[in-house]
Amino acid sequence: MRQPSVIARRVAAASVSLVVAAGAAACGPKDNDAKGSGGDSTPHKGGTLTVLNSQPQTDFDPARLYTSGGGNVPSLVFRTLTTRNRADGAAGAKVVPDLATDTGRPSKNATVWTYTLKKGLTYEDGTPITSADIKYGIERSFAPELSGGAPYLRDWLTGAADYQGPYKDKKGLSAIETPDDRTIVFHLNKPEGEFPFLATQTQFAPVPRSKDTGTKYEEHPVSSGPYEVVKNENDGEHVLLKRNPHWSEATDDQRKAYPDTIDVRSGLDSSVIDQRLSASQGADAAAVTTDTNLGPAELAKVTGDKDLAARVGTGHFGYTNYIAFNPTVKPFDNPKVREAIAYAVDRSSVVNAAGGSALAEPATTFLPNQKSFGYTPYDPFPAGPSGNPAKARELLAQAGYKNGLTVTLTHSNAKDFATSPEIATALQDALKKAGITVRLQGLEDNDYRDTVHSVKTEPGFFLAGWGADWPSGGPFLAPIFDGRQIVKDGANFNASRLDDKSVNNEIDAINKLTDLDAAAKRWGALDKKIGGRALVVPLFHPVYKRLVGKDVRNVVISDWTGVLDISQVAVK
Amino acid sequence: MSLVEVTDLTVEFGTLRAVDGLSFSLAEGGALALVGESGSGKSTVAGALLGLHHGTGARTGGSVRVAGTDVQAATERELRRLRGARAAMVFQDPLSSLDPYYAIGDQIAEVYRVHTRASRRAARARAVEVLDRVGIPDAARRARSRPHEFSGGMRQRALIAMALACAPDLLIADEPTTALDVTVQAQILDLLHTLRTETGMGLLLVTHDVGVAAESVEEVLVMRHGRAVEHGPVGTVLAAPRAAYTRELLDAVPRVDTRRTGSPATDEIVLEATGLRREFGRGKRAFAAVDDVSLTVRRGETVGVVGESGSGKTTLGRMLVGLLAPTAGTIRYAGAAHTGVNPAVQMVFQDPVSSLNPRRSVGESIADPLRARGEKDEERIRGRVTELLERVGLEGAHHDRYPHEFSGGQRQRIGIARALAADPRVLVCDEPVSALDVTTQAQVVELLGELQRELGLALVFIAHDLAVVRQVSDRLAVMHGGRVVEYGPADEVYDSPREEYTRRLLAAVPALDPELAARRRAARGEPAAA
Amino acid sequence: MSEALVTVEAAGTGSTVPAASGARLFWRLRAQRAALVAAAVVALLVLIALAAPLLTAVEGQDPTTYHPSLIDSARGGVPVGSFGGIGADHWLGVEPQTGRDLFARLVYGARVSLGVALAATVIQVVVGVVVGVAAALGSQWVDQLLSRITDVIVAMPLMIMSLALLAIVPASFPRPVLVTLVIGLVAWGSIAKIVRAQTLSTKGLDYVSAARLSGWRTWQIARRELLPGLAAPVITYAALLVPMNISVESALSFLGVGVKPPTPSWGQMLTAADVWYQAAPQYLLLPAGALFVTVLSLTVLGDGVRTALDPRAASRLRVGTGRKDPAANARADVGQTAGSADVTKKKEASA
Amino acid sequence: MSGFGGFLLRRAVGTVITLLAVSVIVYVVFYATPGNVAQITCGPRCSPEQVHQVAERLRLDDPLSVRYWHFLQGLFVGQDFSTGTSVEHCAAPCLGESYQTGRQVLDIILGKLPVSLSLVVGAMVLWLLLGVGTGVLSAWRRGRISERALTAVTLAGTATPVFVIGLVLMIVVCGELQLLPFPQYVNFTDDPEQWAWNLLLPWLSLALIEAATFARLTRSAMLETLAEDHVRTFRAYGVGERAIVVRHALRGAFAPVIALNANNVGSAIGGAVLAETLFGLPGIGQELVHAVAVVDLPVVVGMVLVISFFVVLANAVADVLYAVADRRVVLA
Repeated sequence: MRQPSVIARRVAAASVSLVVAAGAAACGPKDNDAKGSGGDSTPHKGGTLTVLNSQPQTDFDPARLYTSGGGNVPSLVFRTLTTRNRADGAAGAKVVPDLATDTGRPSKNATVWTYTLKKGLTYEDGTPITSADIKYGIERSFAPELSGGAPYLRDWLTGAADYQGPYKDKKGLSAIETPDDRTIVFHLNKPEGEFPFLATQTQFAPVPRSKDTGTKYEEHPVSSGPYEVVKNENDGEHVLLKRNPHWSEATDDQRKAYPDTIDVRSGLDSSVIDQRLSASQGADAAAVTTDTNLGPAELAKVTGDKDLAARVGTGHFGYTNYIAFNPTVKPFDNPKVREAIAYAVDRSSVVNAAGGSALAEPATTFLPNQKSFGYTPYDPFPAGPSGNPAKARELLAQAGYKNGLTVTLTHSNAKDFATSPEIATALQDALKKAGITVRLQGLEDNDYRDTVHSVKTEPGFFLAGWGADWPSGGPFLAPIFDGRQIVKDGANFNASRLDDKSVNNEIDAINKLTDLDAAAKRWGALDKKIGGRALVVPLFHPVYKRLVGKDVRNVVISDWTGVLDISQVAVK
Repeated sequence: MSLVEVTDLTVEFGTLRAVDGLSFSLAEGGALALVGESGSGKSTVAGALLGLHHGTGARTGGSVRVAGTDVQAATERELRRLRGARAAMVFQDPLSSLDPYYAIGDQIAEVYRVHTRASRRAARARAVEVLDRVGIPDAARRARSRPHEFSGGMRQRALIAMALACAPDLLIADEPTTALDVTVQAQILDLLHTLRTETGMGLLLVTHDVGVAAESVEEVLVMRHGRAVEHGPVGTVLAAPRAAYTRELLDAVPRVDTRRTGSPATDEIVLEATGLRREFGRGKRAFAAVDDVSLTVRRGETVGVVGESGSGKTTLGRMLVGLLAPTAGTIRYAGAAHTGVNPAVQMVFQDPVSSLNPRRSVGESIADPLRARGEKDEERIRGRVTELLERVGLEGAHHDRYPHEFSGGQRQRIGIARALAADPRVLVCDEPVSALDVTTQAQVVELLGELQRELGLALVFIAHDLAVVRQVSDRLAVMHGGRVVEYGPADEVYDSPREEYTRRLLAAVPALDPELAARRRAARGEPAAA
Repeated sequence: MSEALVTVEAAGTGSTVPAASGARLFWRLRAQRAALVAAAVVALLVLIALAAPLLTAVEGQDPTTYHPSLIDSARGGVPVGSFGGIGADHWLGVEPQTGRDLFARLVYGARVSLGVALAATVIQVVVGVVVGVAAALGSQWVDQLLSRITDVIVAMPLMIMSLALLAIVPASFPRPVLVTLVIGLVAWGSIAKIVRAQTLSTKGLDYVSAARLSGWRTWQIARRELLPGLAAPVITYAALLVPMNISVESALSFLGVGVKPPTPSWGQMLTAADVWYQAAPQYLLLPAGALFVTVLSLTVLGDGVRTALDPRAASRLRVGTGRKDPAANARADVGQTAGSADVTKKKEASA
Repeated sequence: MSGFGGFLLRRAVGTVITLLAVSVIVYVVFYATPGNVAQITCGPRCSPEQVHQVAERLRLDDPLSVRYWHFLQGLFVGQDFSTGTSVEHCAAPCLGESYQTGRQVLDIILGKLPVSLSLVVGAMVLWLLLGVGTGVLSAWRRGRISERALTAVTLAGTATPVFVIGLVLMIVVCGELQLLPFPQYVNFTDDPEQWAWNLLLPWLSLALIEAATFARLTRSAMLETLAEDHVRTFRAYGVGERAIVVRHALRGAFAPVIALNANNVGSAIGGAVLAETLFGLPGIGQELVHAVAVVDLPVVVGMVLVISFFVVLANAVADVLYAVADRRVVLA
C-alpha cells in the first residue's frame, strides 16, 4: 500500500501543492517536453545536482524504507536484487535485474525464488557484497527497532510471521538460504508471481553485519550504489552524496549517475520549492525536487509562461482517490444508496478541487489507468462528467429515501488535495443537487487514519486513496478487496469488508502467474467485476507536474514512480 | 537698564487667561518675589520670562525683556541663548526636574556645553565646581550619582548648581523649597541668599509661602487671578498691607506662636497605643519605620504629631486606623484591644486627589461607610449624605458630581464628610491641609475644630508644618527617626523645647518679618550639607 | 484653572483618571475624528458580519455553491474573466479551483473571524482580569500560586498547545467555538500580568484605603474601587488582542487546525490564497485587505478609547492617526508651566 | 553582590518549577491526543503483533504517571537506550529518545537550536531597530507624511500573518527582483555573510509583525518623557530639541521597550514556527510542528521545554536589563 504522507509533515504538507510523502513512489507514463531547455541536451558527467524537497529523508535505513528502492534518493545508495526499469513512461513500469543477474528464477509453482549476484560487486569501502549480506539486510528489517517496511516479507516468507530480527533471534530466518556467496534462495509460503517486484525494495539491499549499528545505521548506511553519504544532518534535513569510487558502471546498467555530487535540501515549503525552481537562480538552476508537485496556483502561473512550461515534467503514478463505503453502516448497506452517490458525484468539480484537469484525471475504475496495472476501462454507473443527480434521486427513491438523505462524510484535515476538505466540500456541493445533505466530519490526520483503518471505528462514508507498492494490480486490489486481509485488531484497509470466495480465489490464482502480462489482464477483469458492486466510488487519478531547474537534462519519468528519476538526471 | 522689564503681559491658554496685564521690573542684582495662591498665574509669569510658552498653543501679549533680549520677539535660537546662560531657572520638584537616567554631573555638564564650547572634560570639571559651590560634599564623586541617589535637599542644591553653571545674570526660582522639610528649606534659602550676595545676580522668586518671600527678597509682588494685587518693598507689604487680599493672605498664614484656643478636651481615653513598632523589608534590608511609640488620645482633644520626611508619622497614622498591622505593640480602642479597621476610627488623607476615586460620584464615596454597614434604604442614604455634605460646607446638590469638579479644599471637605459618615469617635488626619493654599488651609482647620467641638471627636493631627500643628493641638508628639523624641502639652513643647531636635525644627520655621529672618540667618551661618 | 491642574495631576498618578461614564466617554470620543471613523468602520464590519445572509441574498449568491463554469480547469482552476471574474453576478469575483463567490465568502468569513477574535478576547480579558486582580489582592500564597500559573501560561508556546488541544477535542465539537476557547484560554497571561501590576499600584492609593476604612470587604473593594480603574489599560490591551487573535486564528488555519471548511474565515482564505498571489492576486488581496482594515480601525479605536479614558495619553498613544488635541495640550502645558507646585506639596515617604 | 545572587537563585528555582509544570501539562495534553503512536512509528502496514512490539519497546502501554516518572528519571539521572546492536547511554539531563527516529531528543534540539536562535535573535534586532526607529521618527515628526507612511507600513505588518508577508516578500524580493537569495540556512560559523544574507528575509517577515507594537510603545514612552518635568528643565536651559529627543526622550523609552521585548519573545517564537515552516529553515519550530503531527511525545516535550526555557530566560534577562537601564528598580 502507499498512503501519501504517513509520516507526513502536516505543516509542510499543509501549504498547498500536492505533496507526495516521504515514501511514495511508483509509476506513470508520459514525459515529453522537459528535456533541458537549450542547446546541447546531451548529458555529461560532473557538476552538483541540488534536490529541493519538502520531506526530509528521516529514514535512511534500508530496513525502514517502504517504497521500491526507497524512493529516489536512497536508490542512489542502495542497490537491490532487482530494480525498476529507469525508462520513460510505460517501459519504466518493468522490473529489471540490479545486483542479481536476472529478475529471479521461480520454481515449485513460484514458491521458491533463486537469485545469483553479479560478479565484482563491492561496497563503498571496496569489500565484496555477498548473498549473506542481503539475507542479513532482510533479517534486520524484522527487528522492532527498525520497523517501517512493507508487510510482504513477513506475509510471504515461510515461518517469518513471528520472527523478531537478528538482534533477538541469532538463528536467523530459515526461509532464506545462501548456499554460496553469490546465490540466495527464498522460500515462500504460497505462490507469488510478483516476487521480482518485491525484490526491488530496500530490504533487499545488502547490509554488512559488521557495520550494522542498529538504529544508528541510518546515520551512515554503507553504500552499494553510485553515491555514498558524506553528510546527513538533522535527521535527513540536509543530505550530501558524493560519487562512490567503488561503484562500477559495468555492473549497473540502470543508474547513470551523471552529477559528481548531489545536495539534498529538505524541509522546504512546497510553494517555496516551486518558486525556487521557477526562478532557477544560482545553484537552483541545477535543481530538481523528488517530492513536490506543482499546485494549481503554480500551474496557473506556469502555463502562461512558455519558458517555464518547457521545464515542467509530467508523470503518472498509479494512484486512485475514491470514496469508500462501509456497508455495515446504514444506509450504506443498501447498494442503491451507494449507487445513487456514485451517480451524484460530480467528477469535474472534484477534479477542479484537486487542481484542475491538468493535475487530475477523472476515474471510474479502481485500478489506475495504466497498462501495467491491467487497466480495463469501464464505468458501471455512467453519470457523465458532472454527475447525474436525476438518476441519483431515482435510485434514492427506490431505496426508500424519497425526500432525500442526510449522511456524514469523513475526511482528513491534511491539505493533500486527496482526502482533504477541498475534495469533501466539492462532493458536498454535488450531492446536494441529488437531495443528499452531506455533513462533513474532518479529522486530524492521525485521528483520521486511526478511525478509518480500524474495523471498530470505521465510518460508513469516507474519502480514501490507494497507491500501488509496485505497478501491478496485485498490491492494488488485494489489500482492499481480499477478504482474508481484513484486519480485526490493527490497520485494516479492506474498508468494504468484502469477503467473497470467488474474489479471493481469483486473487490467489493470479498471484501464481509469473507471466506478468497475463496477470495484468486478469487483474483488470477482476477490477471490473468488483466495480459493479459500488463498494467504492473512484474519483480521480492524480497527475504529477513538476518543475526542474533550467540546467537540468535527461529528465526520465517512469510510470512506476511518476516522478523524475534522479539517477538519470544530468546537470552538464 | 533693568534686568527684567515686563510690560502689560498677558498669557492665555485657550479660553483661560492665566496672566492678565501684568507689569513689573527688576533691577540688576535685585530680588523680587511673586507671591500668590494656586491659579494666581505666578509660575506662568516665570515661564514667560524664558519664553517657555512659545509653540505650546498659549497666546502671549505685552512685552517681556530679560537681560537685553526681547523674549516675545526672539527666535528659538535667540531664546536658547538666553535660557540657562543669561537667565536660569530652578524648578520646584527637584526629583522630577532631573533626568533619572543620567548622572547629575553629566546633566550639568550637558547644559554647560550647550552654552560654551567647552570640552567634555572641562564641562565635567565645571559641574564638579558648581556642585561643590552649592555645598555638595565630596562633589567630584557625587557628580557621578543619579538623582534618585540624592536626598531631596541635595537634589535642590544640584538644580541650583545647574543654574549657576553658566553664571547667569538672573536666577528664576519657581517654588524652590516647597517639597522640602523646614530645616532643609532654611538651608536652601540661606544658600540662595549667599550666592546672590557673592555673584550679584538678580533673583526672581516664585512662591506661595509668604514666609519664604520674607526670608529671601527685597521686593514682593502679590498676585491673584493673573493680576498684581500689591507691589512694594517686602517689609512694607508684610507689615502694612494695603490691599484687602494681601491682608487676608497674611492673616491666613499660620504662625508658630498662635496657641490653641478653646479646647474641649476631656479625660476619657478613647484610643491608646502602646509600644507600637512597624518594620518594613526582611533580612538585612529590614528597618523600623516606627519604633516603640506610645500615645493616648482622649475624647475631645487633639494630639499633634510633627516630624520631617521619613520620621514615621504617616506609618504611625496608618497603624492607628488599622490600615497597617503593627509588628509589635497594641492598640486599644475604648479600653479593648483591637486589630484591623474599625469604623469608629477614621482617617482624613493628605492628598485630596488620590483619596477620592475619580470614577465615582462624591455622593457614592461618602455613602460607602453607610452601605458597608448594611444600610439599604436609598432614601435614607441620600438624606444622610446630603446632610454630611452640608455639614462640611458643601451643597447637597453636589451629591452626583465627580471629584475632579471640585477644588482641593472642597475635596478635603468631601474626605472629611466620608470619614464622618462612619460616625467615628477618633479622626486621624494625615497632613490634611498640607496640599492646600493657606486661605483654604485655615478654613479646613476651622472646620475640623468645629466638628471636634460639636461631636466630641478625638483628633490625631499629623503634619510637618509646625505652625499649623500648634494652632490645633492640645498635646504634641515630635517624631524623629521613627521614635517620639518629645511628647507633652503643646505649649510646653513650643515654648520651652527640651530636645535639641525640636529646637532646630522651630528655628527653621520661616519668619514673616524680614529683619527677624536676617537675624536668624546670621545665627545659622553658612549652611551645611542638606 | 485649578480643575485643569487637578486633572493633569490626577492623570499623573497613573490610574486616577477622571470619571468616565458612558455618555462622557462618547463625548470625549467624539472629539477625535480618527477614532470616530475607526469606530464607524468597526461598526460597519460587525454589521456586515451580522447581515452576511442578507448581503449575499442581495447579491444572489451563497458562500458554498461551486461554479465550475467560471474557472479554467486546465489552468489549475484560475477564474475565467478579468480581475478574477468580477462582474454583476460576482461582485468580488470567484474563488480559484471552485468558483465559489468571493464576496459571499468574505462577508461570511467576517462572521467567523470577528466572532472568534472578539469572543476569544472576551475570554482572555475575563480570565486575565480575574486572575490578575485575585493575585494582586490575595494573600502572598495566592499571589505566588497565580503568578506562577501565569508564568507557565506565558512560557507555553501558544501555537503548539493550540495544535495539541485542537486535535484532542472530538470533531463533533463546533469548531469555531473550540478555536475561540483554545485561543482564549491559552493566551491570557499578558493581560493577567498587566492587571496584576495595575491593581498592585492602585491598591496603595488613598481612596482604596478609605474604602477599607469604610468597612468594605476585599471583593467589594475590588468591584467598586479597582475594576473601574482597570478599564483604560484593559481596553487598550484588548484592542491589541483582537487583531492578534485574528492572526492566531489564521495561523491555526495555516497549520491546518483552524476553522473547518466549508465555513469560510479570513484566516482560512488567506492560507488558501497565499500561493495564488501571482496567478489570482485579488484572491489574496481581499482577505488581506479586510484584515488590514480591521486591525487598523481596531487599533485606532483602541487608542481613541484609551485617550478618552485617560486624557493625558491623548497625544501619546495615537500613532499618526489624528491631529493634536489643542485642549489637551493646553491643559498639559498649564500643568507644566503654571505651577503644579501649588497642588502637590510634600508627600511623606512612607517607607 | 548578594542581592543579585539571591535574585538569580530565586529565578532559577522559579524557572525549574515553571518548566516542570509545563512538562506535566504537555504530557497530559499529548497523552490525550489521538493517534496510535506505535502504528505511526511502525508504519501503516505493520501487523498488530509488530505494532505491539513497538509499543512495548517504547513503553507506550505504561500508564501516564509511569511514563512521566521515566521522563523525570531521564531528566535527573539519565537513561539507557538500545540501538539493537548496542546500548547507548543518554546522560542527564536526558530528554529521551524520539519515537520516530530513535535519536536523542537533546541531540535533535542542539542540531536545530542555532537555526531558531539565529532567526529569533536576528529578527529581534531588526524589529527593535525598525520599531524604535519608527517610534522615534513618529514622536519627533508627529503628524507628518513620513510618519504616517511608516506607521501604515508597520501596522500593515501587524495586520498580516507572517506566512502571507513571508511568501509575498519571497516571491517579489527573491523571485521577481532577485535581490536576495531564497532563504536557506547557512551556519554562522561556516559563512557569516551568507548566514545573514539568507536570513534577512525571514528576519524581515518576523520583524514586520512586531515592529508596529514597538513603534507605538517607543512613541508613547517618548512623548510621555517629553511631557515630563526634567525635559522642561533642559528646554529651559536652552538644550536643543534634537538633543532632548535623542538624549532624554529616547533614553526614557529604553526600560519599557526592554520589558515589552521580553514579553514578545514568546509570540516571536510562535511566529518563528510559521517562518521556519514557510522558509524551510530547519529550526525547532519546524521540527516541533512535525513532532506534534506524529505525536512524538519525547520530542514535543523536549522542544516545548526548551522554548519555555528561553521565554523564561528572556524575561529574567529583561528584568536585569530593566534594572540596569533604570537604577531605581530593585531586582526581586
